[in-house]
Parts: sequence; structure tokens; C-alpha cells
Amino acid sequence: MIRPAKMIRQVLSSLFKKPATNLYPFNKFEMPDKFRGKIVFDPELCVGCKLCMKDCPAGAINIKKVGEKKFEAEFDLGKCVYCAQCTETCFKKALKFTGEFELASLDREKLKITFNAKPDDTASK
Amino acid sequence: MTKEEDVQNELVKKFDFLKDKVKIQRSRRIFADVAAQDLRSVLDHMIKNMGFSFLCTITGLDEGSVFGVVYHLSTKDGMILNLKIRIPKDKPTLETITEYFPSAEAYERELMDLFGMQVEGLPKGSRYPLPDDWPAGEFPLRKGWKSKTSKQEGGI
Amino acid sequence: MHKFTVPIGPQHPALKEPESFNVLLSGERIMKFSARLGYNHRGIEKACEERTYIQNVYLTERVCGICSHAHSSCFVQAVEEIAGLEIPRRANYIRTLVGELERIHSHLLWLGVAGHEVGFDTLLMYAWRDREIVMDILAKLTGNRVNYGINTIGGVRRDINTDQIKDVSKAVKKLKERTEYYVRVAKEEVTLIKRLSGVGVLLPKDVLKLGAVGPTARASGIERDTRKDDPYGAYGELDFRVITDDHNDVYGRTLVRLGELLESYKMISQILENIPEGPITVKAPRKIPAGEAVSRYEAPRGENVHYVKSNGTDKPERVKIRAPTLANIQTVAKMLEDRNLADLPIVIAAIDPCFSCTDRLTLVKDVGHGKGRKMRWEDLHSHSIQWYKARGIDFSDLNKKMEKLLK
Amino acid sequence: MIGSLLSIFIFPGFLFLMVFGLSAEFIDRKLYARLQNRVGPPWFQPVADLIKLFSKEDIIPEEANPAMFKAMPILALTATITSFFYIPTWRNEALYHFNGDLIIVLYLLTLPTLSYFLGGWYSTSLFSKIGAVRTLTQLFAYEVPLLMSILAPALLADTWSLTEMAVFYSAHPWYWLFNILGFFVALITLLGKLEKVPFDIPEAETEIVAGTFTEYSGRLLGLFRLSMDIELIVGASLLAAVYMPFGLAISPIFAFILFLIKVLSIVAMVSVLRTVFARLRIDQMVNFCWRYLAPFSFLQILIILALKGFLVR
Repeated sequence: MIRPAKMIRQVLSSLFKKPATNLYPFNKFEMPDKFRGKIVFDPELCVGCKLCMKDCPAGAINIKKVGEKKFEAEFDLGKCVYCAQCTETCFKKALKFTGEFELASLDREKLKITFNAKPDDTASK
Repeated sequence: MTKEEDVQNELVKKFDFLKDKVKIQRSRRIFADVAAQDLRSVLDHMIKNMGFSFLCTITGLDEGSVFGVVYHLSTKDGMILNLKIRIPKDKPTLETITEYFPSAEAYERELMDLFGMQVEGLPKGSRYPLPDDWPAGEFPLRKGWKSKTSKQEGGI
Repeated sequence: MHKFTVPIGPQHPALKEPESFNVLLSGERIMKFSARLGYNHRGIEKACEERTYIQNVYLTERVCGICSHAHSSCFVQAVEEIAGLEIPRRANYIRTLVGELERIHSHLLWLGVAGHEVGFDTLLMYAWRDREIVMDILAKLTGNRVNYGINTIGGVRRDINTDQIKDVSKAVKKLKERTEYYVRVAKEEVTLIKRLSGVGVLLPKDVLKLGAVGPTARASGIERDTRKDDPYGAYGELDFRVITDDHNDVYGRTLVRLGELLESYKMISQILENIPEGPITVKAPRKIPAGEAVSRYEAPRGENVHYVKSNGTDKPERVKIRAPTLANIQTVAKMLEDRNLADLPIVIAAIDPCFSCTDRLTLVKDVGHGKGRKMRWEDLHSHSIQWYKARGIDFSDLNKKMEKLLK
Repeated sequence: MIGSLLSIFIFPGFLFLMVFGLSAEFIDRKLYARLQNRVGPPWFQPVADLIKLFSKEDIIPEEANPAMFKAMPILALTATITSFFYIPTWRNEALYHFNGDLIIVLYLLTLPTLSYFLGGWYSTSLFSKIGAVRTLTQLFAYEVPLLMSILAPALLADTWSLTEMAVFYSAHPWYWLFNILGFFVALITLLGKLEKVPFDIPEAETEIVAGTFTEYSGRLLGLFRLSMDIELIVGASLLAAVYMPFGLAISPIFAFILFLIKVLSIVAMVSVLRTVFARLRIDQMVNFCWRYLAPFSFLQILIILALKGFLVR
């Protein structure tokens, strides 16, 4: 039957329950384990086939050749949409996604990360 | 004899110029090429007696020298009939079908804005979807038109 | 009574997205209502033609924030139909599972927004608190809360293991009990019923003429649901009821959406029980053979129609996306004839408009990027005009009007 | 002279009311949040809002009449504060009292609503015009039930002065129980006067942006917000004085604490009511008031008249 203040019991009972919201910067909420966040690049495994550049929907990744069998990836996190398609396209598994998602920054340049290859001495070891 | 074949035979029986133009792609999908001037009679027959009472949408195609326009009609139980007509690029005029489907107005305005086709008989109304200060003569969905956003602003 | 026109939008607290309505009022009654859309138009159909099929899967996902899986599944089904790919049954089940979870989160979101539109913020807070349960499940299953990226051409990208199945069924049990509580609230809270019933009336004959889809049509007694009429994915093997209602008004749409939530829980438990074993994807070619296909998907707001035409290369020749809101917006003008202004927000919210779906094509305007020099409004303005003139688009007549204004 | 000036500006006057109003707003918002299972704002939120608003520049629309536009918030604030002086709070006599101050208090409490109307009308924007008209229609709907329900206890005490009513009820304990029905009607109409949710139609942000306050910003909006907070306190203490006149004769400290408890319990009732209702349409609100509130308050008066026959004074 129709009556006013139907939610009164639910509302009063939540006075004694813990609030559902949490104060974000003070207590962080951890994401599930396989959450797609920032992409990381391992220069050792890359062979420079540039398939990931072809498949990236946002054109956020740029592979440059810096030496014999040594490649450098320039990542624009401002454009990346975190779909992790590049990690699946790369058959050398040089790209992996981490769970990190708090990447906000005030300056666009800071969002451009370059994973540069190791300097010569360690690479030739 | 599946429902699709009934519709196909009905179409071919009623309109002999559709002899080999009706194709059944899969269950519940029929494609038919119709000449532009016969469109109204086919439409009228399909809507009134064959139960194609819903208009899903109208798609515009830029096929090099001609414009293609595909009318997607559907029945209550999910079958879609796609009537395709071709109109020359130099005289791209169409008649509106808002008297059958008032909702067709938005789809026809899209054809006018994005392809530059002319639809006669449309009621007065604001243009859709491009903004009012869009430069005249720019039709984004034509093959020749290139968007000028550089890579930095999200272009590819 | 003195008549005056009230402009609502493009920016307005009641509207979550930019669309502009001009409402001719006499006193509190609405005499005429006209909508101007196209503010959120991003050129997705043109963008699809410049990208490969794999990139387009993620692009069509971003047509709309709430029904992202709907658009990407619709697109992927059309491409698979052209390429003649037969995707494994397990992939179909997972795709349908994520589709139903998205319907739950979209309907709960709508329930909250409807409560807010009629000033019942408590319903907003509680509905969105419970929506977090399904968002966490989606984040666990697919790796992201909104743009799931579970679809790929030829199947799905992530499998579902046994303890994820247990989490989902536990969450669905909790959501089912909460939704039953909201059904009781919708049936008994007197102020809510007063504000929702008799508002936004849409008669069955208008539904057919104006081509309304989804819950808006089903609330006027039209039994039209693409999952039943034109089954895709795993819907052929699931048994569920199409919820209709004969209130013909916003109250009916509320009951239809709540009923659909309960049906979704039933379907999800069916999916979880008999999900078949097997692979989750099939190798898809990069270049799709020439052909065309029309695919339909029952998004939370109504029926999505995608028309894809391919020309044998790895980029589609034409992608046409028709979102449900484009069909429903035509009915709002009819619903609002001589109603109260106070009912306008809830009537617009009742068709659960998603204008990012509706306006899919816009040129992204570029304002120019100096080396961080300070620009006053005038030089920023003239700079953008020069930038455009250099590219052959000239706004000269607008320019003169602006100059006069600024003087 | 100094004493009265002090009491006007400092203790029961402006400063005390401002502090009490802001803390009442905090309690209202915190309770409202906790009822909705949210954490809710920190204690200094209302003060922070006020400081922010006062530091912001206030823009006056071109076509608006600047004098009236600026005067309305000040009128609303002063009217609410002056009406507090005639209400007996913790002692059974108010700061100033004469026979008929009940009518003065009720008149002063309608002045803010009129100033919202004029403020909205003079800011000549479409949304505020509609909001202004709604404020007035709402005023006519809830004013009569409010007056009648407050008239009933006055009738029992045979006086037009709040102070004499307080004296009468502390002389006859338990008489105030007869006015319970009037209390509920007055509580609901208080929601209308304070424009709280079931009746916040003039300020319905989803329909007409911010109703009468659409064009206001900066200090003027801050003054309006302050006057609404103080109106919450004044309305609650009026209801406490008229319907809960017990415990006025005990020692001043306990009486003051009792007064705080009474006012805050009414504020708590307002926020609970605010949580469980959806906003009504203006036509639904008007016929709700005339179909239910007015008859009930009239019934309350009948009860009082019948009682006066039997009770030996």
C-alpha cells in the first residue's frame, strides 16, 4: 500500500552503519590485481617490428631505433587509453601493463615517458 | 520455406524489376538494390502490407561517382530489409520519407550535413549534427575530405 | 498568460551532457519544445574510416561511457559476420555476461539520476552505492571499471576462472536483494509516485509512429526487445522474459527498468551455471574481405544498429552507428506537450538520454599551442582564426562580428 | 543602552545567531549525509563556504536594479535576526515583549520569503523570475496552516504575546501536550518556509538552475545563505517556544542547554524529513497544503476551543 517516507527505516538504520564513502587521498582504495594501468616497456626484448605502433588506437607509442639491435620507446601517457592491446600484439612480450593508475599531472610534457635502452656496456655483456 | 524466402518471393512477385536484385545474407537479413524512382512504391508496399513498420536508420555511402543510400527497415520480429538506392553525385536529390516515419527527419538531416545530399520536403528545423557556424561546402563524410586535426590533437 | 522562451542547456545542471532545448512556456505549462543536438559530435564515423579494425574496436567502445560494451560488441559482431568468423560458444557466453553486467550498472545509474531529477537525492546516494558492487565485479573481470576492452574480433580477450564466478554470483545475490528493495520503494514511496506517474505520457500508437526503442517503448506496452526478436551472442540459449508495462509514463519506465534488472540477475546466474568449456577466441584476419553487414544489440537504453561496409583492406569503408537515444529524442517533444516545466528534467532523464552516443561526429577544434606564452583572449581568438585560415577554413564573416563586439 | 546594544549584537543577537546558525547547518548537513550512508562534510564546512563566498566578487546583472538587488539580502538577514528577539528561548520571557509580539514574529518571518521573491524578480533573469513566482505561490500555500497551527496554543493561553504564553504554560504543566497535532503541522510548514526538500520548489536546481539565487554571487549570496541558516534556527526556536514550553524555570545554565537540545532536535527532525521525501511539484504542494495541512490545523483549533470550555484556569 502506498505510504509516505517509505525509506525511513533504511535511512535511520544507516545512521549506525559505517559510511560507504571513504576519504580518498587519506585511505587509498586498492584496485583488483589484473587492473589495466600504466604500460611498461623492456628495451631488451624489443626487436623494433613496430606492430604495437600500428595497433595502438590512440597512437600513444613511438619506437625509435637508437643503435644496433637497441630500441627506445617514447610513451605519451596523455594519449594512452590503457586498453593494453599493445601488450597482446607484441609477440616478444616486451610490453606489460602494471596496476598503477594515479598518473594525473599538471604538465603534458611530464606525461611523455621514454624507456631508453641500457647504455652500451651492460647491453653487450 | 523460411520467412526470409517468403519476403523475397513476395518482393520479386510484386516488383518484377527486382528480379535478381534481392539477396538473403543470413537469417533475418535481406539486402535489395532498388532504382531511385521505384523506392517509394517498394517502401509503400513493404510498410503497409509486409509489416516492415520500424525504420532503424538511413545510411549514406560515398561510392566514388555516385552516392549510395541504404534504408534499413525492420519488422516486429526482428527481420531487417535493407533497400539500397544510388543517386548521381552531381544531382544528389532525395524525397523525404517523414510521412511514413517522422523519426526519419534526423537521419535525413545527417545525409544533408555530412554528404551534401538535398532532401526535399523536410519540415523546418535546426540542422543536425554539425554546428551552425560550420563552413559551407565542407562535407566531412565524403571520401575526399581529410580532417585537419594534427597528430598531437588526437588525429592518427 | 505572458509567453516566454526558456533556453535549457547546452550547459544545465539537469543535463549530464550538452544538448540544447528551447521550451516555449506560458506560465508553468510547456507549449512548444524543440531540441538542438550535435554539441557532443566527435567525428567517430569518419575516424573509423581512418583506423584499422583492431583500433576501431576500442574507438567504438568510446562512443558512450555507460554503454561502451554495447557499441563495441555491436561493431565486432558486424565485422565477424562479414569475415564469416564463428566465435567459440564460451566467448559468446562471456560477452553476454559482461553485456548484462553493463545493463545492471547502467540501470542502477539511471535509477539514481531519476531520483536526483525529482529531488529525491537519497535514492541517488543509495542506488549509486549499490552500483559500486557491480563496478567492482567488472573491474575484477575485465580489468577496467568502464571501458572494459573485453571484446576483440573473433572472441574475448580475458577468460573467467572459478573464483571469479563465485564472486559474481555472490554479488548478484546481494544486488538482487537490493533491487527488490528499490522495487518496493518505487511502489510505495508516495512523493516519488506522485512525481513520476502521469508524466511524459507516450501512447502505444505514438511509439510505433515515432520509432521509440528500449524501455521507453516497452513501458508503453510494445513488446520489442532485440535480445528476443533478433537473438545474438548467448541470448538464444537463455530463457528470460521481456518486461513490458502499460503505464505509458515515466513511472512505467521506472518499473520496466527495475524489472529488467531482476531479469538480468536471472540470466547471469544461468550463464554462470552452464558456461561451456573451450577456447575464448578465434584467429581473425587483419584484412577483412569486402562485404557489408547490419548488426543490432539491445543496449540498456534501447536498440543499437551498426552498419559496417568493408572493402578488403584492413580499414572499414563505412561504419554507421545509430544509437538508441537518437530514436527516443523524437518522442520527448510529443511527451512534453502542455506539461509542467517541473516535469521536463525527469521526462528527458526518463529516456535515459546518452548524447555521447547520439552525436558521434565532430571536428576537434584546435586552439593552437604556443611555447607557453601568455595569451590574452583577443590574441588567442585571432590566433585561432589565423590557424584556421592557414588551413583553408575561413570564418571571416563571424570574425568581423566578433571584432565589432570586442571594440 | 549599552546592555541592550550588547545583547542585540553579541549574545542572543547577531554573533550568537551566526555561530548557532552555522553549527546548525553543519549538524543538518552531517546528519543528512550520515542518513544517506555518506561520510559528510567536516565541521568547518559552513564557515569555509561563507568565507569563500565573502571573498568572491559579486556580479550584478546589467538589467537588474542594483539598489534593490543589493538591498534584498540585507533585508532578509535583518528580518530574521530581529524576529529572534521576541522569542522566549531559555528564560520564560523574551528580550523584548509586548502584547502582540507573536504577530510581529510571524510577520518578520515572512519578510525573508518576500525578499527572495523581490531579489529573484529584480535580477531579471528567466530562471530567477520563475523561481520568484514559485516562492510566492508556495508562501500562500503554507502561510495559512502555519498561522492557524501557531494560533491554537496562543488561544489556550488567551494572549498574543509569546512571553505571556511561556509564563502560562510553565504555570500549567502538561498543557502543551494538547498542541501536539499543531506541532506536526507547523513542522511540515516550517519545511515549506525554509524551502527544504519536499518543498524546495523555488530553488529546484534540476529545473531552474538555482531559482531565485541564480544571479546572486559573492557576498550577496553569502548573506542570503547566512539568512537561510539563521531562519532555520529562528524557525526551530519559535516551534520550541510555542510547542515545548517546559523546563523554563530551572537554573539558566540547564535551561540554555535544554533550549539547545530542543532546537537541535527540531533541526534533526527537519533533516530526517528532508531525506525521505522527493520534491513535490508546485501544484501538488499547493493542494497538499490546502487538502491536508489546513484542515488539520483547523482541527487543532477546534480541540483547543473545546478544551477551553472545560479547563478551569
